[in-house]
Amino acid sequence: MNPLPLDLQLLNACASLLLLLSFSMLAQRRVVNLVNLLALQGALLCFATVLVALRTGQAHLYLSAALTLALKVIGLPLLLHRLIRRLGVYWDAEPVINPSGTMLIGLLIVVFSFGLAQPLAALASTATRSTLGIAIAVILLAFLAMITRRKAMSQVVAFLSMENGLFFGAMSATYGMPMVVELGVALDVLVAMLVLGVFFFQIREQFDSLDLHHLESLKEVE
Amino acid sequence: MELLLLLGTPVLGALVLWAFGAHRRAAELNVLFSATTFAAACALTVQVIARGPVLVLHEQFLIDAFNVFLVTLTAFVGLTTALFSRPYMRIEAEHGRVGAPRLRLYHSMYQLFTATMLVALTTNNLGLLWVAMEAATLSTVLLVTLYRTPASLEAGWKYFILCGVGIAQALFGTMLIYFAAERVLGAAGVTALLWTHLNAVKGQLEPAVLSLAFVFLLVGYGTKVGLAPLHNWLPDAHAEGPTPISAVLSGLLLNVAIYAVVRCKILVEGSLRSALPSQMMMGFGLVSVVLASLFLWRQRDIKRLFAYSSIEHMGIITFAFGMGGPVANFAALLHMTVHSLTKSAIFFAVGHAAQKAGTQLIDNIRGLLTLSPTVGWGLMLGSLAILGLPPFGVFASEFLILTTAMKQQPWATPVLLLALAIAFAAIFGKVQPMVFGDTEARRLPHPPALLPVFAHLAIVLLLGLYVPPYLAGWYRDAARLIGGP
Amino acid sequence: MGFTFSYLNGCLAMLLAWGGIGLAGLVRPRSVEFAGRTLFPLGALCGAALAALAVASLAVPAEQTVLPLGLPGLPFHLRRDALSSAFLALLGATSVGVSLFAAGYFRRGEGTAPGLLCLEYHVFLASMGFVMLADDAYAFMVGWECMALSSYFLVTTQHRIPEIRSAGFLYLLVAHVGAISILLGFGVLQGGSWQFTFDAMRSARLDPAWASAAFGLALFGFGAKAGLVPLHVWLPEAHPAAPSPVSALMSGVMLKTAVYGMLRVCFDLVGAPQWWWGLIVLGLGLGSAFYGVIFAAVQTDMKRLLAWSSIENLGVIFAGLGLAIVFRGSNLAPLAALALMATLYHCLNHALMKSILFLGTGAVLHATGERNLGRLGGLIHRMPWIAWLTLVGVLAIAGLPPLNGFVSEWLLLQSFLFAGRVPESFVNMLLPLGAAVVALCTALAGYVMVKFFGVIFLGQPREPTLAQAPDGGILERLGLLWLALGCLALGVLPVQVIAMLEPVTRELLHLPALSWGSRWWLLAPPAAGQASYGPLALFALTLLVVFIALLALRVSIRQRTRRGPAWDCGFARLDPRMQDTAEGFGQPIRHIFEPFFAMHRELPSPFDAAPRYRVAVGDRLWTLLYEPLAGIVRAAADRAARLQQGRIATYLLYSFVTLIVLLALVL
Amino acid sequence: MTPLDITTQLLQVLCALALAPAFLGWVNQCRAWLQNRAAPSVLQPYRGLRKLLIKESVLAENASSLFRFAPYIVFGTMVAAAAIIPSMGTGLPMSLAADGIALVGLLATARVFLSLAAMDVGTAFGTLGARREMMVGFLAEPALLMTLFVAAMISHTTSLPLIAAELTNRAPALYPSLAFTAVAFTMVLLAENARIPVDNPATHLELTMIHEAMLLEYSGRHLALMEWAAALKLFNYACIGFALFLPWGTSREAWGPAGLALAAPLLLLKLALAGGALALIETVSAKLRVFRAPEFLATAFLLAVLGLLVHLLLGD
Repeated sequence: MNPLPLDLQLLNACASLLLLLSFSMLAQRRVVNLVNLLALQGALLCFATVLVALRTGQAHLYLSAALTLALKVIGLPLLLHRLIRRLGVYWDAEPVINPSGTMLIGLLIVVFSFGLAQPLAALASTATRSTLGIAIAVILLAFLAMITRRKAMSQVVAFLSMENGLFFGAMSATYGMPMVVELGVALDVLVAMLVLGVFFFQIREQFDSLDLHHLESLKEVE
Repeated sequence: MELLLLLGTPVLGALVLWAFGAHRRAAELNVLFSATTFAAACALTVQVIARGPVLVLHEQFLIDAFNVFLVTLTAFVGLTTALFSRPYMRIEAEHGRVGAPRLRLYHSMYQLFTATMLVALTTNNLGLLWVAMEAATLSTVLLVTLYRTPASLEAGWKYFILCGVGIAQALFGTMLIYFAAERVLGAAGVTALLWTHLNAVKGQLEPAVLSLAFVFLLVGYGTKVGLAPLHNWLPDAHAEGPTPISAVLSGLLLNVAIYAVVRCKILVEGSLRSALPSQMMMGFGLVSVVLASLFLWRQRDIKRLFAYSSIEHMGIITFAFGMGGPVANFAALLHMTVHSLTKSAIFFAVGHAAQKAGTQLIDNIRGLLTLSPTVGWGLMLGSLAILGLPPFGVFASEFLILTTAMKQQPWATPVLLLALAIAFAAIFGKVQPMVFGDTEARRLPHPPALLPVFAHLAIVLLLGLYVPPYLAGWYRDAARLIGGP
Repeated sequence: MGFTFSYLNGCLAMLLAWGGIGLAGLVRPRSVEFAGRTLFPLGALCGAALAALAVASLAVPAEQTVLPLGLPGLPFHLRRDALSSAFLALLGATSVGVSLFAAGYFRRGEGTAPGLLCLEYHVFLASMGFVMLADDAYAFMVGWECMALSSYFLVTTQHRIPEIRSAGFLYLLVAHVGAISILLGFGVLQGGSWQFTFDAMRSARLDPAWASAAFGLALFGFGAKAGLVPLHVWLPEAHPAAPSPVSALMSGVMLKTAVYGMLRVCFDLVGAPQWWWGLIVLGLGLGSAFYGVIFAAVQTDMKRLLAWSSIENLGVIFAGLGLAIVFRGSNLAPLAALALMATLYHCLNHALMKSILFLGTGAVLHATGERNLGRLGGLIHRMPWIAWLTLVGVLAIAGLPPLNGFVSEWLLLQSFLFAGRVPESFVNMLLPLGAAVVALCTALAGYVMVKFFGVIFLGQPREPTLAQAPDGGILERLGLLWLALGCLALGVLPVQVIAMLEPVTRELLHLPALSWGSRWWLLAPPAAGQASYGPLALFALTLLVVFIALLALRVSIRQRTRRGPAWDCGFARLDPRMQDTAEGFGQPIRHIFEPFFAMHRELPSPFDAAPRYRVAVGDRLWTLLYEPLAGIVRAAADRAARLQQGRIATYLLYSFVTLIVLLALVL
Repeated sequence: MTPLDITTQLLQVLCALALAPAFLGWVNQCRAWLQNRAAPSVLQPYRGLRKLLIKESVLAENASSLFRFAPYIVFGTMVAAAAIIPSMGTGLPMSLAADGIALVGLLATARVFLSLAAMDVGTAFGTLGARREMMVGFLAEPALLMTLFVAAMISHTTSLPLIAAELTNRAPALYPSLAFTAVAFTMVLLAENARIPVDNPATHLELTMIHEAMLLEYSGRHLALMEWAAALKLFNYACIGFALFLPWGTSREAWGPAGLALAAPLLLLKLALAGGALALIETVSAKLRVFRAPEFLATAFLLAVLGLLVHLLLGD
C-alpha cells in the first residue's frame, strides 16, 4: 500500500490537530487561551484550505483561504482580544464541569461522528473525504463546549469553533461551498461578531459581568 | 424588475432609515417603504398570476405557487405592522422606553428584516436561503434587545445563541445537500444548490446523505420554527422585544423558517422515498403542540402566552406537512396564511392592551372592553380566531387537518384533541378576564391604531368563508409540489 | 340564472333576514327603542315565516343547493329535507315567542349594548338554522361553532359578574371540545373519499368498527352540547347566566341541535346504526334524565333549576333516540318510527315549554331582581298573566294530560312497552327497566315543577319588595301566550302534529306511510297494539265535569263565598317565613338520593344568637371527574415547566440531544 | 259506539259518583268494627258532603283564583278517571281516549293541582302537605305505572278495558308477576289514598298528616268537592285493582245489557271485600314516620319492577 501523498498527509495531520484543539477547548478554563486556541484552529483551517486549493487548483479556494485568514485567524481573535481587554475579563477563568466526564462524552461523540461520516465518506469523490468525520466531530464537540460553558465569552468562542468545523466539513466533503454562499456566510459571521460585540457591552452594562447565570431569569419554573 | 423593486426597496429603506431613522417623520418613512414593498409584491403577484412561475437573475430567484402568496403575505403584514408600529413606538418613546438612536436602529433593522425574509422566500439558492435566514436572525436580535432591560438582553442572548447554533446545523445540512447534488449535477458548483435543479434530479440524490442532511436541516431551521424542544428562545424573544417585532417574528419569521424546512423536505422525500422525514415532522409537530399547550396553561405574561400559541400552531402546521398529501398540505399552507394574519393581529391588539394597562402581566390587565372597546374586541375576536373557532380561517385549516388526521393518522387525534382542548382552556381562560370585567385603570388618550387588527381579522374571516380561486390554485399547486408519502 | 322559489331558498332567505336584522342593530347600537320596538318584532316575524315555510315543506321532497362560499372544492352545500324542516319549524316557532318576549325584555337594557345584543341574538338564531340546513361537514361545523360563539357572547352579556364570566368560559370550552369531537367524527365518516359533503358520507360504506368510532365521536360531541351526564357541567352554569330569552333559546332550541345532529349522523349519514349504539345512548339518556331531575329538585336558584330540568328532558329525548336506534338496528322499523316520533315530539314540546318557563323566570327576574327561590313567592297576585301562562308550561313539562308533555311521554312509554320484540333477549330484559326510569323521572319532574311554581308564584311573598312587582308588558305576554297556545295545540292535536312530522320518520327509516290515528282526534300509533289516546275527548270530558260541577253548585246551592284570615290550624300570626322554603321542598329528595349529592351543611350551634342553617348541594361529578382532570393537566403543566428553567446550557443540551437522537435514528 | 256502550259509560260514571262515598264509609265502618269501636254509618260520608255543600265557603285572604279552581279540576279529573276504568263493563267509549298511561297522567294532574292549591295560601301546613304529597306521588306514580306495565305486557295493550278483557279470557293460572305487582299496587293504593301506614285519614296531627294538611284551608263546597274527589280516588284505585287482578265478571260488549246487570252486584261484592281487606290492613299496621314513607314506596316500586322482570324472565 502506497503512502499517501504529502499534501494529504499534511491535511490529515491538520484534521487531527483540529480535533485535538477541539478537545483542548473543551478543557480550557481561561478565556484568553480559548481565543488563542480558536485563532489556532482558524489558522489550521486556512492552512488546510490552501493545501486543498493547491491540490485541486480551484481558484475560489484561495479566496476562501484568504477570507479565513482575514476573518478567523486575524479579525475575530483580534476583536475578541480587544473585547476581553475592554470588558476587563482578561483574567476570567471558569470552572469546567467534571472535566473527565466531559472528555469521556467527547470521546463518545467522536466515535459517533466517525460512524456517521462512514457512509458519507464512501460516497465522496474528494481526496479529503476521510476528514469528514473529523469535521462532524469538531462541530459536535463545539456544541458540547457551548453546553458546558458558563461565561458568555467562552460560549461565543465555542460557537465560532463550530463555524470552523462547518467550514472544514464543507471543504473536506465538497472542496467548499459555491462562492456566493461562502461570501454570504462570511458576511454573516462578521455581522454576528459585531452584534455580539454590542451584546457584550450591553450585558456588562446591565449585569457588570459576562457570567451567564445572570441570564437565567426568563423561565417557566418558579 | 418587480423582484428587484421588491428586494431593493427594503434594503434601500434600511439604508435610508439608518441615516434618518431618528427623524420626526421616520415612522411615516417606514410605512412608505413598506407600502412600496407591498406594491412591488402585488405587482409580482399579478405577474405570476398572468405568467405562472418566474425564474429570474440567473435562476437565483424563483417565484412559484409555494412562495408567491408568502411573499405577498410578508409584504402585507410588513406594511400593517409598520402602520401599527407608528403610534405604538411613538407612545413607547413618550414613555421614555426608547430614545432617538434606538428608534433609528429600530426602523432600519425593521426594513432589513423585511428584506432578509423576502430574500429567503424568493431565493432559489439553498445557500442564499441559509444566508438570508441567518441575516434575519441577526437583524432581529438587536430589535429584541431594543429596550435594554435585563430581561430583554437575556432574551436576545438566548435568541442569538440558540438560533445561531441551530442555523449552524442547517448550514451543515445545506452543505450535505450540496455534497449529494454535486455528484449528480457536476462540480460546476453553480447549479448544485439551486432548488429547481435539485428538485429535477431529486430522485437520483443519494438517500443516505439526504437523510443525514434532513436531520441537520430540520434541527437547524426547526429551531427557528420553534419546534419543541428547540423552541426555548421563542417565548423569551417574543415577550421581551417591542410588540411590532413580536408580531412579525410570530407572523412572518416562523413562516419563513417552516417554508425553508418544507423546501428541504420536498428534496429529501423525493430522494428517500420513505416516510422518515414525514414521521420526524409529525413527531416534532405533535410534541410541539402538546408541550406548547401545557406551557400555555402556566403563562402570566400575555405576550409569552401568545408566543406559546405560535409554537402550538407551528406544531400543527409541521404535523400537517408531515402527514402530507394534497389535503393536509393544502390545509397547512392555508394555516400558515391565516395564522400569520391572526397572530400578528393579536399582537397588535396585545400591544395596545399592554400599553393601556401599563403592564404585560395578565393578572393586571382587566376590563379592556371598558378601557377601550375596540382593543378589547380585537383581542377577543383575535383569540377566538386563533383558537380555531369558525367562521375564521384558522378553523378552516384546522378542520381539514383534523379530519385528515382522523383518516390518515388516527393514533394522533386523541393527542391533538387533548392538546387543542388544553390550549383552548388555557388561552381563553386567560383572555376572557382581560377583555371582560371591570378595571380601575383610566382610559389613555392615545387612540389605538386598530385598522391593521381589523383588516387582518377581516381577511381571516374571509378566508374562513371564501378562498379566492387563484389563492386556492396556488395552494393546490404547492400542495402537489410538496407531495407526501 | 333566475331565482326560482324553493322552500330551501325561502328558509335561507329567512336566515339571511335574521342576519340582516342583527346587523341593523349596529346602526343604532345604543338605542333600546330601535332594537326592542322594531328589530326584535321583525325577527319574530321572520321566525313565523320560517316556521310556516318549514311546516309547509315537511312533506316536500328534499331540496339541495350550493352556495358560492366555503372552502375551495368544498363550497357550502345546503339541503332541506323533512328532518331539517322539522327542526326548522321548531326553531321558527319557538323564536316567535322568544323574540316577542325579548322585544319587551331587552327594553330594560342589559350589560351589552342593545344593538350588539340584537346582532348576537339574531346571529345565534340564524346559525342554528344554518346548522339544520347544512349538507356538508364544513358548513355544519361553521354553523355549529357560530352558534356556540354567538351564544357565548349572549351568555356573557353581564360580563362584569365573575360567576357569569366563568360560566361562559366553561360553556365555550365544553362546546369547543365537543365540536372538535364532532369534526373528527366527520373525518371518520367521509371514509377516505375526501368529500366532506353529506352525500358522499351517505354513500361511503364504512366498516362497522369505523362506523362505531364515528358514532362514539358524534355521541361525545353532541352529548356535550345536549348536556348529557357527565358532560353536563356547563349547562347549569351557562343557562342561568344568560339573559332569560337567551336561556330560553339555548334550552329550547340549541340543545335540540344536538338531537338533530345525532339523528342526522345515526340515521342518515351512517345509514344503518348498530343496535348496541342505541343501548349506550339509552343508558346515557336515562342516566342524565335521572341525574338532572334529582338535581333540579334540590336547586334554590330558579334558572338553575330549569337548567337541570333541561338536562333531564334532554336525557329523556336521548333515551327515546337510543330506543329508536335499538329498534332500527334490530330491523324493527315501525317500532323505531314510534320511538323516533316520541323523540321528535318531545323535542318540539320541550322547546315550547322550557321557553315558557325560562321566559317566565325572566319576567320574574326583571320584576323583582331576584333569582333565589328563597326570596320569591306570591307573585300570582302581582303578575297574574305571567303566572298563569307559566302554569301552562309547568303543567306541560310535568307531563300532565291534556298538555303536550304528556303526549311524548305517552309515545315513549308505548315504545318501551313493545321493546320485548328486540331479538337480543338480554336487551329485552333491560329495556323495560328504562320505562321504569322514565316513569320515575316524569313523576319527579312533577315534583320539581310543583316546587318551582309553588315557591315562586304561590303562597305569601317572602320579601316585602315583591309587592311592587309589575306584571309583564304586552309583548312579554304575547310571546308567552304564543308559546302556551303552542303547548296546548301540541297537546290536544297529536294526530295532526304527528301527521306533519311523519315524513321525518318515513325519510329516516325508509318506511311507507303509516297511519297514526284511527280518527282525527284519536292517536293510535300503528306499532303500539291497540292503545290509543284522545286528548281532546279527555279534555272535553274533564271540562264538562268541571262545568257541570260549577253550574250545579252555582245554580242549586247558591252559597256565598267569604274572605277571611287563613285558618292554618288556628295559628294566629301567619308569617311568610313559616312557609316551606325551596331548600325545605327539596329535602325529601336530598334525603332519599343522598349518595348522589355532595352536600355541604352549615349547622347552627346551640349558642348562636342568630342561628342559621345552610345547605349547599354540589355536583359530585365535579369533584370526581373534572377536578382530577384539571389536576392532571396542572400536574402535567408543572412537569413540563421543569423543562424550561432558563439556563441556556440546558436549552443547548436539548438541541444537542435532539440532534444526536435524530442522527442515531437515520444512521 | 253502540247505545249500550254509551249506557255503560254513563252508568259507570254515575255509579262511581254515587258509590265512592259509600265505599269510603264502608271502609271506615269495617275499620271501626275491627277496632272494636262504635261504627259510623256507611252513609256518614254523604252526610258530611251534604253539610259541606250547603255551608258558606271561607277563602283565605290571599288565596288566588288557582285555589278556587283547583277543587273543580281535581274533581273533574277524578270523574274522568272513573270514566275510563272498566269497573262494570269493558265497552267504554272513553277508554279509547285514555289508556292506562293516561289514567296515571290524570291522577298526577289531580295531585299537582291539589299540591299547588295547598301551597297557594302560604301556610306552614299547606306547603308541608304539598311537599309530602309530591314525595309520595313521585314514588307511587312510577310504581303504579309499572304495575300497569306488567299487565300491559301480558295483554300487549295499555288500554284498560282490553287488559281486563284479555286477562279474563286467559285460562286461570298463577301469574307470579301479577302477584308481585298486586302487592305493589296495594302499597301504592294505601299511600296514594292517605291510608295507614303512610298517612292517617283521621288525624290532624301536624307531624304525620299529608292529605289533610293540604285541605286545611278549604271549607264549604270547595272542601266538599275535595272530599268527594278523595273518595272517588279511593274508589278508582279499587276499580283499577279489580281490572288488573280481579277482572272476572266485568261486563263484555258481547253480553249485552244482561252482562251489565250481572256486573253491578259483582262490583258491589268486590268493593265490599276490598273495603274489608283495606280496613284489615289499616288495623294491623302502624303508621310510619313520614321519613319512612319513601322506603315503603320504594319497596312498592321495587316490587313492581321485580314483577316486570319476572314477567320478562318467565314470559307469562
